[in-house]
Amino acid sequence: MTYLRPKFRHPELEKNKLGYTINYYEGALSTLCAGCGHDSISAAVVQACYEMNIEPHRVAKLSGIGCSSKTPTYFLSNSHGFNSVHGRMPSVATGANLANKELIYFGMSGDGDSASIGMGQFVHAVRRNLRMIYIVMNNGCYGLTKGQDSATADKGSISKAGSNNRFEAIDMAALALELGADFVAQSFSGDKTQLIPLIKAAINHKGFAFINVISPCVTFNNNVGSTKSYDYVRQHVDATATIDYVPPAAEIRTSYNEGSSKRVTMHDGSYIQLHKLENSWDPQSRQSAMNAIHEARNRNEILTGLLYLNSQTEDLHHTLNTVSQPLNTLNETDLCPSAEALNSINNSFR
Amino acid sequence: MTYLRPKFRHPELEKNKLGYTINYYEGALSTLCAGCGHDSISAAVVQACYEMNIEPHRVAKLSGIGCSSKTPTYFLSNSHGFNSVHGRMPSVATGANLANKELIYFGMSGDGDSASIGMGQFVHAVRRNLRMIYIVMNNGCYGLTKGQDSATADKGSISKAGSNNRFEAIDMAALALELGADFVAQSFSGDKTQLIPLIKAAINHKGFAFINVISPCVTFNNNVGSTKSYDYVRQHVDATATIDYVPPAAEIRTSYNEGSSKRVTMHDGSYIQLHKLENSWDPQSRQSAMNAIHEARNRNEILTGLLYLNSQTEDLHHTLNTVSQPLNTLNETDLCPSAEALNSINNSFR
Amino acid sequence: MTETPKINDFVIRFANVNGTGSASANFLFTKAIYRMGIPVSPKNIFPSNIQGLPTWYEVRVSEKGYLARRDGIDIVVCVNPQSMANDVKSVRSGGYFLYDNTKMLYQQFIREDIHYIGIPLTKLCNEAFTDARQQQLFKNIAYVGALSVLLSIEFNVFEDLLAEQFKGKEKLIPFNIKALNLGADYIKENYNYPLPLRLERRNLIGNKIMVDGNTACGIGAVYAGATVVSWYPITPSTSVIEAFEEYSSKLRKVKESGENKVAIVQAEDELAAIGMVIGANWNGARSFTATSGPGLSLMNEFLGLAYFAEIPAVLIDVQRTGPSTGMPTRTQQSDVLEAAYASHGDTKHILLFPSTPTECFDLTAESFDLAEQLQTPVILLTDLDLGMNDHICEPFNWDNSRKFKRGKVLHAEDLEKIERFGRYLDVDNDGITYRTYPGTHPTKGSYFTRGTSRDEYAVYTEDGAAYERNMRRLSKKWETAKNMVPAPHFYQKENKSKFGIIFFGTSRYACEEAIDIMNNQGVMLDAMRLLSFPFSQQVHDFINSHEQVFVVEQNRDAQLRSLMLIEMNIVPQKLVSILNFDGMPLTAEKVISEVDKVLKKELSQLN
Amino acid sequence: MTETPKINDFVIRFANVNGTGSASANFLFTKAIYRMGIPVSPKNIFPSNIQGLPTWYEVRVSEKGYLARRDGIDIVVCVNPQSMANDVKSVRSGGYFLYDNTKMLYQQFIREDIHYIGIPLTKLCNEAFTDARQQQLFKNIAYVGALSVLLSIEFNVFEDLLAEQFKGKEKLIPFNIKALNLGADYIKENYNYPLPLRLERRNLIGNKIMVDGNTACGIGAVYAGATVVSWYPITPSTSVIEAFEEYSSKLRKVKESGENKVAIVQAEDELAAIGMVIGANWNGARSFTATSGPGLSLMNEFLGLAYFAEIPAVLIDVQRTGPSTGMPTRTQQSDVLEAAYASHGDTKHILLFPSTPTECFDLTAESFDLAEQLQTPVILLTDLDLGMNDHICEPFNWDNSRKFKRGKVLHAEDLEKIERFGRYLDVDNDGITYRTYPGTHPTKGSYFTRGTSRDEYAVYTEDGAAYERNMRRLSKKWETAKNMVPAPHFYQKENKSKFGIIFFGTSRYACEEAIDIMNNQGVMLDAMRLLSFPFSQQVHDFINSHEQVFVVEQNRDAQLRSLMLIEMNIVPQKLVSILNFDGMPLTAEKVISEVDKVLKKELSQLN
Ligand SMILES: Cc1ncc(C[n+]2csc(CCOP(=O)(O)OP(=O)(O)O)c2C)c(N)n1
Ligand SMILES: Cc1ncc(C[n+]2csc(CCOP(=O)(O)OP(=O)(O)O)c2C)c(N)n1
Ligand code: SF4
Ligand code: SF4
Ligand SMILES: [Mg+2]
Ligand SMILES: [Mg+2]
Repeated sequence: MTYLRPKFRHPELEKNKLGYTINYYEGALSTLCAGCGHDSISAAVVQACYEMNIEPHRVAKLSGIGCSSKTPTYFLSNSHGFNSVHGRMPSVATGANLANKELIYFGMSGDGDSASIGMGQFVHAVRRNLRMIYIVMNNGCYGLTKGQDSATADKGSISKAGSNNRFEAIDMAALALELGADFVAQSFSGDKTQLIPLIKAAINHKGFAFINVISPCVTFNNNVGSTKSYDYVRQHVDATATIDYVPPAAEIRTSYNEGSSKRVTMHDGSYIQLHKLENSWDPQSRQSAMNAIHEARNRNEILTGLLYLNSQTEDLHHTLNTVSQPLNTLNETDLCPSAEALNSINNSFR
Repeated sequence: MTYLRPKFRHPELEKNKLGYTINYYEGALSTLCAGCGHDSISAAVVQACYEMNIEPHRVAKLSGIGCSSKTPTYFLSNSHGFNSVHGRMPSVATGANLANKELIYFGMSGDGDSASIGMGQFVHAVRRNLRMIYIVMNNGCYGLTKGQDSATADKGSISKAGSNNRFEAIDMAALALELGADFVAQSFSGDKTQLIPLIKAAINHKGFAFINVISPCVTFNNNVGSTKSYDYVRQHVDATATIDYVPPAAEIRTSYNEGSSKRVTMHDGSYIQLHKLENSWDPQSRQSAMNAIHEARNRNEILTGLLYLNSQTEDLHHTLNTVSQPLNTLNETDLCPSAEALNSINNSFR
Repeated sequence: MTETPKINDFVIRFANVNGTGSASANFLFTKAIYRMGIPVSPKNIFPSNIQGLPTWYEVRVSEKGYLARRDGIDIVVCVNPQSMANDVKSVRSGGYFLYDNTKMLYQQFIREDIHYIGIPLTKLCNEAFTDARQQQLFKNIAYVGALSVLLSIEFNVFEDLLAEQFKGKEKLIPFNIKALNLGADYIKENYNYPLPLRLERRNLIGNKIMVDGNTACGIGAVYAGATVVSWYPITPSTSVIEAFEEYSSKLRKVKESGENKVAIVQAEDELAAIGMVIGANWNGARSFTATSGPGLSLMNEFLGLAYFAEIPAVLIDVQRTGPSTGMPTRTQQSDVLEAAYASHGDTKHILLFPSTPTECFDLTAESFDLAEQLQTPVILLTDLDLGMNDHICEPFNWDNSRKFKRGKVLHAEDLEKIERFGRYLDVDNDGITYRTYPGTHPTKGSYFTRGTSRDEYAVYTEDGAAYERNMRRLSKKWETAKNMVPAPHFYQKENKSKFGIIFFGTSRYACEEAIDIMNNQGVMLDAMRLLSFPFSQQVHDFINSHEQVFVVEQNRDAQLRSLMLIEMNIVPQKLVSILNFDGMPLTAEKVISEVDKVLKKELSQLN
Repeated sequence: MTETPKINDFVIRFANVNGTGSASANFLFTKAIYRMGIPVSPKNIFPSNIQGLPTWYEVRVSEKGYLARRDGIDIVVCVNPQSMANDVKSVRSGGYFLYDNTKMLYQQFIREDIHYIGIPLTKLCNEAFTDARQQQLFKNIAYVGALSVLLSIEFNVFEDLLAEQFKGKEKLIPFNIKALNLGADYIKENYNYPLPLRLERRNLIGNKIMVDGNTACGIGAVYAGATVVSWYPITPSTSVIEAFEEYSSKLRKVKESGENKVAIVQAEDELAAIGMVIGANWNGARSFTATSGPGLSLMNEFLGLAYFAEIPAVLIDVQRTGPSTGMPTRTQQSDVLEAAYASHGDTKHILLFPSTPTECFDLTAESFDLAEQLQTPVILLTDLDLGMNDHICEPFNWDNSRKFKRGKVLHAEDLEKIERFGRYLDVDNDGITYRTYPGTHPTKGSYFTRGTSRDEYAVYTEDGAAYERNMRRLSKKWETAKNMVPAPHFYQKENKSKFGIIFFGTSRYACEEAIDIMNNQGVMLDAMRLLSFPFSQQVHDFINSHEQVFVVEQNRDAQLRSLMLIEMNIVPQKLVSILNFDGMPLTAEKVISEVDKVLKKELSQLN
């Protein structure tokens, strides 16, 4: 990291529709290692929010513990952030979301945070279809505790210390699919052109939007033999398609070759334009997505891009049938039954 | 339950190869509700162990908390049992197994115990390929705490209290498959002819053997509208095949119609004979098993029988390359380096 | 049956099998006594299983209004052959044993010193009803009918109760009446009645209600405006949430749309439950969870986060017999120490100790105010006895003008006026700082919440001095809390003894009775009932002004006394423990005998 | 530079950036001093991040053998511009500031009252080395070279150390020598040397070793015969397991086959880690885990199970600054209360308090004996300072004839002789009962382990009397434990003062120094260092025989004192707390000034 923030800003930075320049979306200076994949993901979040014209204070950023979980400090400094405890961000996010359905919730997690200690909470956040963007910064190791293998480390991957991981990896994207997630994507911190539209689509998704991002740990897991190193990932990425997120009522900016292109429309008329599609993969079929992941895995490839999207999703508030007003805005008048009602309750106990 | 055990035993009960009659394999009298599916599973365990000629004291029975987790008390009274804490049986079993690789480990759990509070430990026991028989007695509810929906309750299933479950169910068998389990089966407590051979094969499997058994809760989830009631399950069961477990060097007792029959050989020459196979399902292909489960799910059917078996499995002791002797039998001589070795350690710190 | 009659003063125990429908019959019995204006107090002693095991329902009737459990059972009604051997033993000498004599009593169950009242319940019901379920069910109603004659319960009270119970299903009433009569008539025909132990209408109840503590907590949370609730099932706390859910669905549904002004989530475990509560409170919604011992243990890490990051949270811990799974269906007050200091590092939590359903209601409501004002977890410690048994208590009371005390929260307008918002800046010098809800203001008021150390502006720091300042401020907040938590209840205007007695929660019933009895015997004790932790100056003063103070608790390790020693620097010899920890609610006899021991010793030292 | 020389007595602080390879250079510096026979004690003050933030390494050199941290830094070596402003301030008046003057020092960093020693480290290394990594790395070695001249470190000591360090990679040695010389030569050419603060060879080390406590714990567990180890990474406990793994792989591999006589599993979290430990111990293998605060919190439920079901377990808690995530890379002794009473219900756990790496080794080994003999969890409470910093201490010692004490275990032969095995039958009247391992005997000795209550024969029961008997037996076992846990260490044969001082763990270093200094000033304190909880009679006696006792701890809430009040019924006014809780190791100055306050008050009261 560099500890002096470059003061100089180009005076003519472009403003978005809200009149904010991109630096309005930044956070505190990162204290992660120079080159850490996680910083690129933070940058992608900044870019996506800026381009989506989001009011930063209408965002809440939640995380667990780990290098990845530190990232909320490094973007959107006008948002409230909550760096909770290791592996338990999903429950904190659930409570927060139930309290106020109107904010945008970013959950930033690591593979240790979500696939080990947080596995139970991850599974149940998916099951509840909590509306949030859930990003796992997947580096196959425990960065902050100095490089132990995580549960997403591939079998046979060599750590910096030279040891050979002997356990099967947990495939977070496949798991989310199996558990019924309606938005599942996979990406690579080194591929901003793919990551930014995915984040935008995730923000717009009306339920649990999961993005598993391979994000190399330059300090502990970027060595030869590691299957989560920059070089390895770059060589083994296999994109389902290239992707564009097109907001509602925006004009179509590109025209695509019909044969290999597909449009997935979201609930509000925005859509995801996919082109150069993988053969025999249908982003709107869960089964096809699962098969595609498994087949890629068998080929030793990492399938990236949008894997599955069901825009007919129904989130937790829908399931619980809560009122449209955020619960945290209800006051005594809304919530407190009268003394008279209490008297009739008393009577029922006589 | 009946609180007086019938004292009368038929004097000519058949003895197994060890010279034990089946009552030698029983446990304390069950205190579960009369008709509870869990009792049938205990009975199947008794039968399987008896027929497999297992020494009861070479079995360890572990569980969490719940009606299902009480069952270890009700079979094999000559085995050590451990009724631990809710949802954490997998870790206790892992420690126990590491201490002594020579015992047979039964882990008895419930859907609350494994799919909610125990989800994290379940996932990681699968991932480590701990050698054990792991049975989830799946009744879609929390029996012992009086009938709340569990995470395996199907969406739309109606509880006794009349409420309609609004969450997607977690499919434990599909999950185990996705996580890489090498022995995955599904059964119904009401189907002993299927369950007993599955338990036998599971006992013989050299790694994590998972059996998800639909086991109706007669008290809280056996009503009309419940998808875990006896009636519903009986009507919606779709067996992959009928199944026979044939121990090593045993003679083949039946001859099967070639076309619809398949033999899956286990590590020691024993085999599982499957007949009346489902179309397009290969018990030795994970992908095929997953597709079969998903397709059955789409048809609102519960696929039972052996779903997937990979007999080339390597369990946790293999991964850790432990000595062949059980670790709990090693003594000072085996374990304690000498005072001289300590001196040279001291020297390394000078 | 030559005893002189004893009016409105006995203990009766019903020995049933669980899952056989005895609960509603037993409740009918108790409610009838309540309706006759007589103080009555039932205790359910049930197994940790669902069906087929012995379960007991013990009812004490007390003209004097003593509502504690009492040893020495006067009447046993036994319809469970499984437990009959022990049930026969449990009758006090001279007492009554009512049983189903359809089958003959085993010879070994015959005692010389008790009275036997056999009723052929099975036979009567088999003859009177055809449906097998009814034959089973109405045996219970039949013995209630028998008791109505034996104990002089007014029959029309039953009629009223049944009419209320079966509103909408009126056709069930005649069956019940018939069953009552089966028992009643049999007694009339075969025995002298009423018994010397019997009931007489009184007017001792006033406007009091009969309800369990968990229901009261649930209603309290509705009134307090809890909107986000997450929980994981565990006995004996489950019914807190069930009650909250029931009353929410009655009182918090938008009529037109059916939408809920509340979100209730069954969590995957207790870690998730408290995590959701913390997330919701952080985001400005009132939120709580309920659990019992094992759940509390699992919440340790999160409770430490809430303490240190200063997030309100309300946790209702309905205590049961520990340690570990212990006896999940028995009562105890043994989570006190764990709750007070839950989590690693230097942590302390606010505790509230309700003793009646009325206090469950009041203190639950208050706990939300305290949690938000103090920005810290508040743990309500109730227990199985209070939570799951019915108690006669004052009716619930609510002032329509009451406002939620939401504590120090800055809104957009407030932030506009501030130069720089310091989340952990002790502006008012009381240790309590100002917070903002997420989403309040575009450029002001955002901050980062974390379990790591930070400075006054919520900026991460590893500076030892900043860390220490923050920890000292938290101690100051603790001092502030002492004057905010509910004050102890004193039983005397002025102290009149050198002996004091301190108790809390459900020990109240036995202690009040013991004090009363001792008073009548000329032994004076000044009494203080604690409602909260930390301890205020009043608590110090009470202890300081007595030579010897009894501390009554329902645990083995004198956990409340431990808190007193730690927090108040009390000379330990001053505090004499009275401990009850076998899982059964405390009795006055136990308290009296323990006090006696000390007094006798003192007397003998004087001689 | 006119100060009179001060030999072997200074504090030097290195201000680096983490992740830049300074650690090995700094260690080289410390080790050289150790090799010169001079007591030296380093402290690593590092951030909770991986790369790019300020990190400090503070070394105290003390002829007198004072190994505590000391305030007042004599020399700062600053190669981190990030922290330079504060680093300049941290030098004591008259001290030295060594820095890289490749770039000119900012004007605002110039103080009148300290000495500046500029060395163009970057320039020198850029000229001398071509590889960028080397240019960066050898700056650190170069300043060590400069210090060797300034402080008179014998150059051949470095040569020896480098030869050992690079055994097998000898071609790296010349680069290092070259770098050392770069610094050394620059000083020789440009400055007067040596400084008045300097080193002189001594023979004060004897056969002592220099090692960190976590490594010692790891080796101790190897010697104790631990075979199943499960853990979850967390600072500062991780290196306990790393050490165990390293020495296991050296000493526990079957040569021929490469098979392991040990199973080490990285668990998915701390709940699983302690669960595995419990499962393994239940099954007769010695098993342990290591964690820090948050992990301890997560283990609460399982610790209660192990207490109640009576399963041995060893847990090494390397304490860090709490609460919550707190300051994960700072030290504290603040898990004492949580560890002692972890879990809901009435629970108590054995604690051990090592103060040196030697004791880490010894007490780790002993913890397995105690856990198995007492059939209960034993928690070793060490801390970050002890665990992660190097300490000079007695060498490890092992008696080849030592046997593992496996406690009361019945084997097949024993069972044959017994009529009926009662798992929880107190045969020996010491509260400790006999257990069997699973798989022992075909028909005898099997039993059911559970967290629910049971009778003496391990049969489930909800009988209050059986429950109470069992709980009282556990209390008896606790009494038995008092005579089995390691005795306190006394610093005097006979008490000679009315003042006593009690301390434990790493407070030892500062306390011993403080006592020594006060002694020299004529203030006598009797001292006792605790090694364990529960407290034995000796601890009572020590306190009873003094009027006033200081209790030194590194936490805010006086947690050890709390245990004393609870467990020993001590008059609280007797125990005066000395608390240090800013995350930095305690200093003797702090102890002395706190003691002084009390003594002054006492004096003033006399006047
Ligand atoms: C309860 C608990 N256990 C352990 C830790 C220590 N810890 C901090 S971060 C971390 C792992 C981080 O790994 P990951 O989530 O993959 O994040 P990364 O640093 O790799 O981005 C661990 C184990 C903790 N903070 N809390
Ligand atoms: C930590 C903890 N939380 C909650 C409980 C209460 N509890 C006991 S059993 C159970 C659920 C049992 O459900 P399941 O595992 O499906 O078993 P079943 O009774 O349905 O067979 C719960 C929540 C507990 N014992 N421990
Ligand atoms: S240690 Fe790895 S994950 Fe952590 S900041 Fe450095 S590169 Fe990123
Ligand atoms: S409650 Fe349900 S699961 Fe439990 S014993 Fe009864 S039938 Fe079985
Ligand atoms: Mg990671
Ligand atoms: Mg269940």
